[in-house]
Amino acid sequence: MSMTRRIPWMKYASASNFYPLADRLVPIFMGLALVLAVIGLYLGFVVAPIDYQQGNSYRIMFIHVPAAWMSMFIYLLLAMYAIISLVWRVKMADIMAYSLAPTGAMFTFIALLTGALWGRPTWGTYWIWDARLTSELLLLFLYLGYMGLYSAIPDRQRASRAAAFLAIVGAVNVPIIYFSVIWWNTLHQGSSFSFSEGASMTDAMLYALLLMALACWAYTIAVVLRRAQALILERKKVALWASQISKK
Amino acid sequence: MLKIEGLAVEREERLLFSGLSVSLSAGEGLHIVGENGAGKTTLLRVLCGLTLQASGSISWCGQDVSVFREEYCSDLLYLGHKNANKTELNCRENLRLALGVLSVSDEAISDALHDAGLGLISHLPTRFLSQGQQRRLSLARLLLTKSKLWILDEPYVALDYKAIDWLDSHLERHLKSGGMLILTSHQTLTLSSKIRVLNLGEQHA
Amino acid sequence: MLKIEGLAVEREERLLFSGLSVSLSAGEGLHIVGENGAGKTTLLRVLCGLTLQASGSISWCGQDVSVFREEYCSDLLYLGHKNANKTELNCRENLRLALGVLSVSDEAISDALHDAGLGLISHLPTRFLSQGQQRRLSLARLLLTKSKLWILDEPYVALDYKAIDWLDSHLERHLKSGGMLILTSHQTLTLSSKIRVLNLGEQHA
Amino acid sequence: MHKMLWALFSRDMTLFMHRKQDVVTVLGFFLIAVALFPLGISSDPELLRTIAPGAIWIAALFSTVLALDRLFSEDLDDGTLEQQMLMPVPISLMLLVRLIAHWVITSLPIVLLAPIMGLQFGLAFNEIVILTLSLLVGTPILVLLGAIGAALTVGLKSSGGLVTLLLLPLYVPVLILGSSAVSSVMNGADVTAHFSLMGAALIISLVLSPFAVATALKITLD
Amino acid sequence: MHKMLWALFSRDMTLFMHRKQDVVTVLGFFLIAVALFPLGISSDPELLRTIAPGAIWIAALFSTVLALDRLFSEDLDDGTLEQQMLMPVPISLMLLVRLIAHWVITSLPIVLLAPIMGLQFGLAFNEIVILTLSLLVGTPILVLLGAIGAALTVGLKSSGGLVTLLLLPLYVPVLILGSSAVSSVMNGADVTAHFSLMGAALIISLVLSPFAVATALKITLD
Ligand code: HEM
Ligand SMILES: Nc1ncnc2c1ncn2[C@@H]1O[C@H](COP(=O)(O)OP(=O)(O)OP(=O)(O)O)[C@@H](O)[C@H]1O
Ligand SMILES: Nc1ncnc2c1ncn2[C@@H]1O[C@H](COP(=O)(O)OP(=O)(O)OP(=O)(O)O)[C@@H](O)[C@H]1O
Ligand SMILES: [Mg+2]
Ligand SMILES: [Mg+2]
Repeated sequence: MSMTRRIPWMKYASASNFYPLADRLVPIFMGLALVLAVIGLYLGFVVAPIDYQQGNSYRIMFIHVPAAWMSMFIYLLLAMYAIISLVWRVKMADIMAYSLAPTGAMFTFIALLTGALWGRPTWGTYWIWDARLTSELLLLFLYLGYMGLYSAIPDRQRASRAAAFLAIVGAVNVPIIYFSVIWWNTLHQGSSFSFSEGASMTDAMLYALLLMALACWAYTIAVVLRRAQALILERKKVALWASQISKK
Repeated sequence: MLKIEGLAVEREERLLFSGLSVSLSAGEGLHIVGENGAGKTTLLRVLCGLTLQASGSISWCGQDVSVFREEYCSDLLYLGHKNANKTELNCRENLRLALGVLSVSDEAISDALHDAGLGLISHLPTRFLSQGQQRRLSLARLLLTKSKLWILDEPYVALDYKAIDWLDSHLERHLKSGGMLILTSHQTLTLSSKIRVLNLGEQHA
Repeated sequence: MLKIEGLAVEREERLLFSGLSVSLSAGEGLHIVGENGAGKTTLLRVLCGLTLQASGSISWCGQDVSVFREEYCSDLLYLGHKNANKTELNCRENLRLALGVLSVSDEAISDALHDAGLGLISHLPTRFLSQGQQRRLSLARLLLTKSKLWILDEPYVALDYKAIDWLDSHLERHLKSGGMLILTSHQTLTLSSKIRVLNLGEQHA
Repeated sequence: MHKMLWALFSRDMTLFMHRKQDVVTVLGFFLIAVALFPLGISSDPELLRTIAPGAIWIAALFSTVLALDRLFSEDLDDGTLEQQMLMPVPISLMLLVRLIAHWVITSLPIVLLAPIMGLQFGLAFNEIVILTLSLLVGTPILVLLGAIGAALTVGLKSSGGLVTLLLLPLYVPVLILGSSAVSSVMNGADVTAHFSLMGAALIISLVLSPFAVATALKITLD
Repeated sequence: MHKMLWALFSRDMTLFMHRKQDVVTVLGFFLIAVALFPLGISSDPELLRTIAPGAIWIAALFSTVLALDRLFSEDLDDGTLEQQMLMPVPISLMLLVRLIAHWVITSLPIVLLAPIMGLQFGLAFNEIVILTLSLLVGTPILVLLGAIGAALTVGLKSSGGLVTLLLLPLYVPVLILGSSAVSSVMNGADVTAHFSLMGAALIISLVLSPFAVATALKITLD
């Protein structure tokens, strides 16, 4: 009995180590995010030169591109955690996956919104059903579906497994988004940024983009850690109740 | 034949039972008892592979059941709280459906229904049957199956005393012919064969 | 108080029972027995007005129940085969819902749940409860109702021996305080009060 | 009596509110159904404006049918319907309260969202007002009539579709009145006739439907 | 093995056939949904011809969703799903057979009826052929993908809507491909691209979906 009793607590041990660590990390990353974002926005909106084709409207890129990147990265991360939680049943992985989802959904939404706003001046329409845009919209639905399914199933264990499964199945979508501009001949811009060819844009634009991307990362880390802390607390309460009822 | 080792089941952080080890060989029966909510139903479902255990292993004829699922399932008959009857089908159709891929002649089905006391109403959609009649119908499968391991969750519920006798005689026959039986029931068993008792409450404490 | 005269019930041309006359006064109990399919459940539903009789009349305090439906219903508590719990609500919410338009304080509900042995799991959605726990929950209504006539269809099903004792003590109390009780059960009753038995099988023959 | 009715209503609302999902999903269904029209048919703005009233009304109708499917069937399965039939209040009154609660939960959100859908299809302000009003008057009729069908078919396995089949003839006039009210406004015509007809239908169904539903339920529960 | 599969299939067919209503109601729903478009939108023949492919596809999609709602939920409630999961055949195979049976019962009639609907909307012969073919290839995809959603949400009270929410994004590409195939033919364009994409999607979902559904069911039954 005492042997087996230890199992859940060992799993929580990692969570209880995590808690104070997160407490220290959250403010650091939040501050980092702020600083990076301020510098990045300054470079992007003030220093970077005006585009000879698009005028000033291209500056929306400094939000659009990092947000689009984040939307995909976060999904991949979520799917990875989902695999870990489904296969090895590590509870912390499930908590991380669930904490990532809202932020991922937010970045997806931002990418869609800024993309649509950008599309109006450049393509003359807010929306077309091209492969990249459609698959990005699908990504938003996947995030929403993941969260919806998670909260719809009242049993947490089953909820986490079902939602994790959905996340993994949905991961097929990410390569489709990424390679859609290569596989299909679409309206959306191809990759203008690659390390081998060097930059096809000015240094200021490049740095602004990179700084904004880093800022998004720092923000994501801070917010996700905070959310994970809240979830751990909530589940501790459940565990406490469970031990109480077992003693009955 | 059936061997359970170190089985533990959790529900939302709550350990229902742990360290459960039992084995069952041909002709043996096991009666699982325990309070309401002790985890009897959950245990039976775990044994069928419908629910996942937190730890421990179950093997059938020396083979892990989660690996050799099909082999295990062809030896297994499970009857849950629910009767698994389609309310819009009649007794005959339901019984045929319940037998799955097993092919059985029409006469055999008629005989089984008659034996279960449903001969006269075998053409009625089961929605019109009384609770006890529905339970009898799902128990009628026992007369036709070739499975060796029977797992029955509260089979006596809703049965009148005649039906209890009828069921008892079939369970005896199954055990005599080398079958295995695991059942739960809050009533004291009236089976004449001796059956081992597993108390989940004690296990748990 | 409750008076049944010449009651007959038909199902698709088949006469389940006929010429049934019984009356029940304050503090009396009636145990309806009969084989599976004898028509016990049907009789209880007829008494509640959920099913129509072929002939005969039922009156409550001298008034025909089909005419004075609301008055009768406010004195009546019926518990069927089904537990009438919403699986997505927790015990507390279910109990409040089951009490209908009756207003009851939160503490009274907590006490009743505790009494039914559901104190610790009262916040769980009832889909997670075991069969016995679900039955206990629907029986917890008995502790809070003010109805005089209780009609219970197989209340003992799925209960463990502790819960049976608990239910028995409440049924006794109800009878002592002048309540009336009609129930069905295939098990022999363990109530200490004497209760009349109505055998539907004999009635029918 | 007044107090008892309120108790009934709040009881239904708690029950429904506990399934926030129901609201979300009916709304989601409506939104997606509306979104399918531009996708499936065409994204030509002029064409979209023409089909907008019909498309939004058809989507609202489908959502209502979808939600009606669960009006009684769950309660029948878990045994709560029986308990409700034994409440010490007139059954038709109890049902009226339930239907109102059901409308508030499943249709009101659609009515409130319709203006946004109208905007998406490029409708003008006064057209949007008429669209919303027509849904406000029309959807209760759909619910009240639909409940009769739901009561008649509850307990049958394939009730969902059967309800649709039984009801759509009754729904068609409402659909035509509702969507043609909007089209009339588009063409600058008068819509008082549409609304007085719908209003009359609403009042008649408010008065008669609870009794019809009560009778139907008693028959199917027997 | 081959014999066992046939036993499985005929078992499902008996079960479905016993609910002739299901067939009738899905078909009825489809017919009425299609019929609503001229009623709700407009009876102008030119306009009708334009919206025909989209309208018929949207109606087919709704009917599929409606039918999917009952694919597993009833079996879960009455306990037969558990029994099916314990059959001595690979679960994914069992599910594949079930899904095929489900398609034959609920979608094939729609495919067979589509030509008549096309005629009603005034489509030409070759347009009708393409419409029917697109439904023939597209509806199995809808069923196969839809089953994953149905399996993930079975047992939840408000599953119907959640399924819609989870799946419609997946359905949108199929809808667009299907209806635009017909529109392309109307404009005299080539449709091989549409069909090769749909064919690829069909093959992929035929291969992968049974495994996904099996996993999802195991999780939700747990
Ligand atoms: C709603 C509409 C839009 C969506 C959903 C969208 C989506 C995306 C996504 C997912 C990415 C990241 C993919 C990658 O890194 O390869 C991306 C990158 C990008 N998008 Fe968009 N986009 C939209 C509209 C636009 C518009 C209108 C423009 C400008 C004409 C645009 C220009 C770009 C550029 C330049 C990149 C960076 C590509 C790179 O350097 O790798 N996007 N967009
Ligand atoms: N998600 C959950 N969270 C907490 N507890 C749960 C959850 N799911 C199930 N349980 C608990 O697990 C137990 C399941 O018991 P089970 O149905 O196996 O009982 P049983 O022994 O068959 O009881 P009965 O005699 O009443 O049939 C119950 O006590 C229930 O409260
Ligand atoms: N439509 C019908 N046609 C013929 N017989 C019917 C019909 N509906 C019900 N019956 C019969 O009526 C009887 C109903 O019995 P009821 O459910 O009242 O039995 P019961 O005494 O409660 O039995 P149990 O002990 O099994 O609960 C059954 O024998 C059933 O076969
Ligand atoms: Mg049990
Ligand atoms: Mg009975």
